[in-house]
Amino acid sequence: MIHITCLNKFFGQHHVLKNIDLTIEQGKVFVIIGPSGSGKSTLLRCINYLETYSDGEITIDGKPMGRKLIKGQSVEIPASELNQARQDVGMVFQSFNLFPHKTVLQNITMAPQSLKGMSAAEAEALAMQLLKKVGLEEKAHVLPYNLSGGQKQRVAIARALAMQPKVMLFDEPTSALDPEMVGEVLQVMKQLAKEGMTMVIVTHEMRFAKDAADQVLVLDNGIIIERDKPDKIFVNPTHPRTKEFLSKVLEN
Amino acid sequence: MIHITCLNKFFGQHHVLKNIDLTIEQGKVFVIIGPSGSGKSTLLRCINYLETYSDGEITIDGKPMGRKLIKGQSVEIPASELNQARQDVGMVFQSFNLFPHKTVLQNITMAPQSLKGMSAAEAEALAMQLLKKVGLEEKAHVLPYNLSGGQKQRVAIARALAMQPKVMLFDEPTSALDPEMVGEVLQVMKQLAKEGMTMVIVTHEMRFAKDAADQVLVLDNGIIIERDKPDKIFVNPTHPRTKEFLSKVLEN
Amino acid sequence: MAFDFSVIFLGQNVHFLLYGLLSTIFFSVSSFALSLLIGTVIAFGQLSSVTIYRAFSLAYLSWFRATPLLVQLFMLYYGLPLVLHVDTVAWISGIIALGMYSGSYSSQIIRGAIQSIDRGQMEAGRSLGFSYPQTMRKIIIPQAFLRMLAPLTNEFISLTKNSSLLSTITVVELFRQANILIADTYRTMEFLVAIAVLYYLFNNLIGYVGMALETRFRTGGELQ
Amino acid sequence: MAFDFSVIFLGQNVHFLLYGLLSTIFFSVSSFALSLLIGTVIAFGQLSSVTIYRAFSLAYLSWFRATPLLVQLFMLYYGLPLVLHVDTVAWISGIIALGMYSGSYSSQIIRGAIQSIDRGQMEAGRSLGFSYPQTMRKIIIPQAFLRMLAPLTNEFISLTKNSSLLSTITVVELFRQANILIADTYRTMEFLVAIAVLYYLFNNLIGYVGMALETRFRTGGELQ
Amino acid sequence: GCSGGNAPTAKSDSVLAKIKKDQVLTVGTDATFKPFEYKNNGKYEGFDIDLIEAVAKELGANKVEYVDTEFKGLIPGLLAKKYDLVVSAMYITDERKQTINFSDTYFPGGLSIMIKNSNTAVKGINDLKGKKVSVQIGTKSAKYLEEKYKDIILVKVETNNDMFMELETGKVDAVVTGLPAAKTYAKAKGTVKVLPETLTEEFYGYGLRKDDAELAKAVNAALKKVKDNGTYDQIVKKWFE
Ligand SMILES: Nc1ncnc2c1ncn2[C@@H]1O[C@H](COP(=O)(O)OP(=O)(O)OP(=O)(O)O)[C@@H](O)[C@H]1O
Ligand SMILES: Nc1ncnc2c1ncn2[C@@H]1O[C@H](COP(=O)(O)OP(=O)(O)OP(=O)(O)O)[C@@H](O)[C@H]1O
Ligand SMILES: NC(=O)CC[C@H](N)C(=O)O
Ligand SMILES: [Mg+2]
Ligand SMILES: [Mg+2]
Repeated sequence: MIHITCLNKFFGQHHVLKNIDLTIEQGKVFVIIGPSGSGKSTLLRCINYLETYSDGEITIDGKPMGRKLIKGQSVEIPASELNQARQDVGMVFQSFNLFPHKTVLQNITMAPQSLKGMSAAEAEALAMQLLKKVGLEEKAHVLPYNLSGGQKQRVAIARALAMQPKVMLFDEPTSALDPEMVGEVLQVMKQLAKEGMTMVIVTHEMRFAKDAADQVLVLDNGIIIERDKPDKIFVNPTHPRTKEFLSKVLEN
Repeated sequence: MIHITCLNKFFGQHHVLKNIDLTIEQGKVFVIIGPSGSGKSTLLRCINYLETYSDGEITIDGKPMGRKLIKGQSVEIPASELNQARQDVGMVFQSFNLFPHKTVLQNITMAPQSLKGMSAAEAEALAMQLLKKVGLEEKAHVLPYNLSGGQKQRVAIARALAMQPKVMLFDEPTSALDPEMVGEVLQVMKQLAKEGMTMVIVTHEMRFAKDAADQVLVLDNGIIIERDKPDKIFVNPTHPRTKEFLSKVLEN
Repeated sequence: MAFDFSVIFLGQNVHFLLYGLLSTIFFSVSSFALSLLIGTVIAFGQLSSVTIYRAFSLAYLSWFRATPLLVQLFMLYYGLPLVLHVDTVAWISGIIALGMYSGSYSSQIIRGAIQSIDRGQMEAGRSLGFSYPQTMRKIIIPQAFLRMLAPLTNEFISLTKNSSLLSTITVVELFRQANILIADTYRTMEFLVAIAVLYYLFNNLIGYVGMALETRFRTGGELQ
Repeated sequence: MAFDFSVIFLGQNVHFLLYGLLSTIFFSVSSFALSLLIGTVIAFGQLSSVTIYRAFSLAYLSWFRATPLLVQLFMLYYGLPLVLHVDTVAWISGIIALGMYSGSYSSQIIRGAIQSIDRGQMEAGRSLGFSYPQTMRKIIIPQAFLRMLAPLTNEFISLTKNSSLLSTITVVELFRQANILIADTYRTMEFLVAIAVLYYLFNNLIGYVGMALETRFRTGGELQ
Repeated sequence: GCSGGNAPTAKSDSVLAKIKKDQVLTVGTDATFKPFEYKNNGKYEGFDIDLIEAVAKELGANKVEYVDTEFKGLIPGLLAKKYDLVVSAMYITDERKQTINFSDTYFPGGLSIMIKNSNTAVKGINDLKGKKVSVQIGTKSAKYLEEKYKDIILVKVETNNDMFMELETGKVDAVVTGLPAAKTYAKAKGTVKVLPETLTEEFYGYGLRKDDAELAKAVNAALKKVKDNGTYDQIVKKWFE
């Protein structure tokens, strides 16, 4: 499904991702964990080329996202191809990034209407259904400013789902969600996985990783130091850095 | 320590806090939990009068914060008195609200220098010590934009601590923190409690509430429906809404 | 020495001034429309990664913003016939010159507002699959619009007054009408006050609309 | 008809124009300083909860922004002596009138930028114990400053050109010098181009400084 | 009428007294009107300049100070007492007389027609029917043509110089303006000519405040002396022959 080949990312002199090779299978839930600053967000953002990189290739369902390797040379794909490809990848940000000038409903209907040619009625029906899923039907017509942090993130998830993407990327999706809703959102996410959705999730909630992940990746200092089923990683990690990280995290 | 008397808060017609009476004792950690929209953030923000209300009184160490009751009438205190009183109350926001035009160090030194008359050297020494506490010494001279979400929140906590307040208010302080740091921050907070600091914390992390709280308040629909030791609340809640809420929250 | 404002209402004078006002309104509104168009083109040029477009925009800005409108007017209206032997029509030259001049100012207002939007907005738009121009049009510009409103209102009001320079290229407008009446009657202060009142009314109408739009487009997250 | 730019360099002409340029620079810089001061006072007046201060600010804005500078200049310089029998000095009246006029525009730029700042910033400042004015001064205005820069640069450049109206109240400045030379030599286009070049140089210096300040004050969170 | 102020006569006397005392006459002028008043290398020159210097001497002032401003600022400046009188090739008209006072006329001007050298079709005012003619707003030429020759298309501009621009760029067929200014321009440029026929007579005078009756009297007396002692003829000769 997602193939990452020889990905390198620099911020100036700072080598943030180092020769990442990774294959993520379809319909699975991948959780990325690791210390702060290890490059989790950066890796996730590279997947839909929001973070540009100069070296490597990432493909989704065979289609390149951002760059492709031609005879070992990494070249950028045309903008239109990238925009098309991004429609298949939903993204949920740590800082929500709702559109403040649009109502909750409009935040959700905008993209499907403009990009998938859905009628207003169709898009609204879909949006209402998604708002119901995240428990916010009654907020359909307010501006984002009037929502609490948790509510904002739920709208952001609904907005991404509205494009009916093949892959969903989450950068700490539940860190701002209130616990009553975490269960429901997980439900939604599991449902999506069943329907064939591939999900890549950066999170600090180890409990969630244990429960929901098919695979856990441990990133440290720009390198994938471990990748396995959650029970393996959490019960019997091989890498000493993983042990150290997990002991700190699980201590409280 | 904190006395809340007959507090009522409306947003337009919407009655968000209903006749709240509450006493919070010195040196204790108070955790407020409750469903989304129940008024937790609003209550917290009323304590330092960031959210104005028209009816009731809140005092800290006997000093009124925002309004005081004179012969049963709630009247606003002068601005200068309010500003002075606020220096004793630190606040940490869900959305960080770091000052984007100042470096991390300046974010922290600004208030103590201007308001407590600390010298630049003193303020910087204090700031570096606090940055060390939250594990961010090496970020002292960068602008907030370059920090991850977790890093931002840790700076925000350091900024509030720099005023050496008597009370600290936290609106979901750990929801954006990375787990490696949660332990350290809790450490800092427990240390502060020992030094006589009173803390009021809105959080969705039940684990933290169980471990760290002296008292847990359950807010529902603008009313405190329950207040007790955490083992009581989590093990043996009396109010049916508490049970319902906790079962949902703890299910995942 | 006292003033005698009754002179304003003598003969055809009021009618004469109102005709000037209508003309001023016509020229200001048309050139402001042109100004917004040009301003947008130049603003995006300045942000563009296409070198030639960016260079053109900077050159445009540096000439049209920095030199006096009167010089630009003269060059267009008198200079073109002298140099290229083409004929120029006064009122059309006037609208074009005003629009091009004001466009250079609008471009900086538009660019400044766009650049001040949080970059998370662009990321959110792009990650949904919107192209760069789509994200600009649907997400960034509508938010930047609010931040443009106060300075664009300034620019529009300023333009109504700059349009008085059109009288130097024979166009009839409000200030010119007053000058004619003044040259006739030597009631300088009286007629200046009279047109000040007319400008006042029209420009405060613009100011009011600008302020109403600001209120209308607030999202609640702003300071006030 | 041919142009002959050598006339610019005849006799004292260059010296004469440069003197005008220095005068224009002096008047623009002084009045811009005054404009920023007045702009700040009026901007805060508009945001103030003190009714009389707010009303004064709105009245100020509605008069000084909406009426022609020439009228304001005449009222100050010629009107005051006529009505109040006080004496007025041309160059001082000029700076005051220009500053008051431009201040009304600056006020809207300042107000708009302040209002666009995230309200979380005010809450964070107040909760640390800063008073409202302190929070404004230390936290809000420095951030708003970046958003003001593009339109304030516009306003400054616009002011250098508006200062040419000072010639109507006997003040020597660049444009007047050109008109005097034109009257003597009839070389209209040549001298207009000459002063256009001088305005170009000075105003693009302002533009450059404005742009450099923008780059300097970016925090990284903005779109570009 | 605008008789308002009723400034005490003591004040008007004081203007004359002040001139005598300081030996300085302060004059408002718009120095962009060759050959009456203009600046050459920073120095004021022209017919008006030479004449007022002579008049000033008779008034007891050995120095004339000029305040240069745009034409539209001259009358307000006079009323605001920024200078003692206006010397700026100003026509004496009834409208202006309602606001200010004039000295006796010191020179007759007349309206004339200026056309391009290449133009041989226009020989007089009657050939301008249906043609475009540029005039300066508020001047006698504008009024005169408007009333007498309704079939001429008037293009009104702000300044003298704008009229010349209109003609040079072919936007108008002719310019109707004061003879001296037209002649000076034609001589300097060589691309245009002034037709011999003049259309009307105008009279130039100094502008004075209405309250300064004493000064007006003194100026008229001084003018008369300058005319009588031959200085006037010399100046006329210098500038117009
Ligand atoms: N725009 C940027 N410019 C420069 N450096 C950056 C930028 N964004 C991230 N970095 C740096 O790259 C490294 C990886 O950052 P990243 O945000 O991917 O970490 P993370 O694992 O997501 O951390 P966290 O758990 O705190 O969110 C960090 O050292 C960070 O400081
Ligand atoms: N500025 C506001 N204007 C109008 N209504 C508001 C405003 N702020 C909050 N509310 C409403 O007041 C109620 C309480 O909001 P509050 O933010 O206190 O809830 P909360 O318990 O903190 O929720 P969460 O857990 O989602 O943060 C909600 O219904 C909310 O929609
Ligand atoms: N200086 C001038 O422009 C002279 C104007 C003209 N002679 C008049 O009196 O109106
Ligand atoms: Mg991250
Ligand atoms: Mg909340």
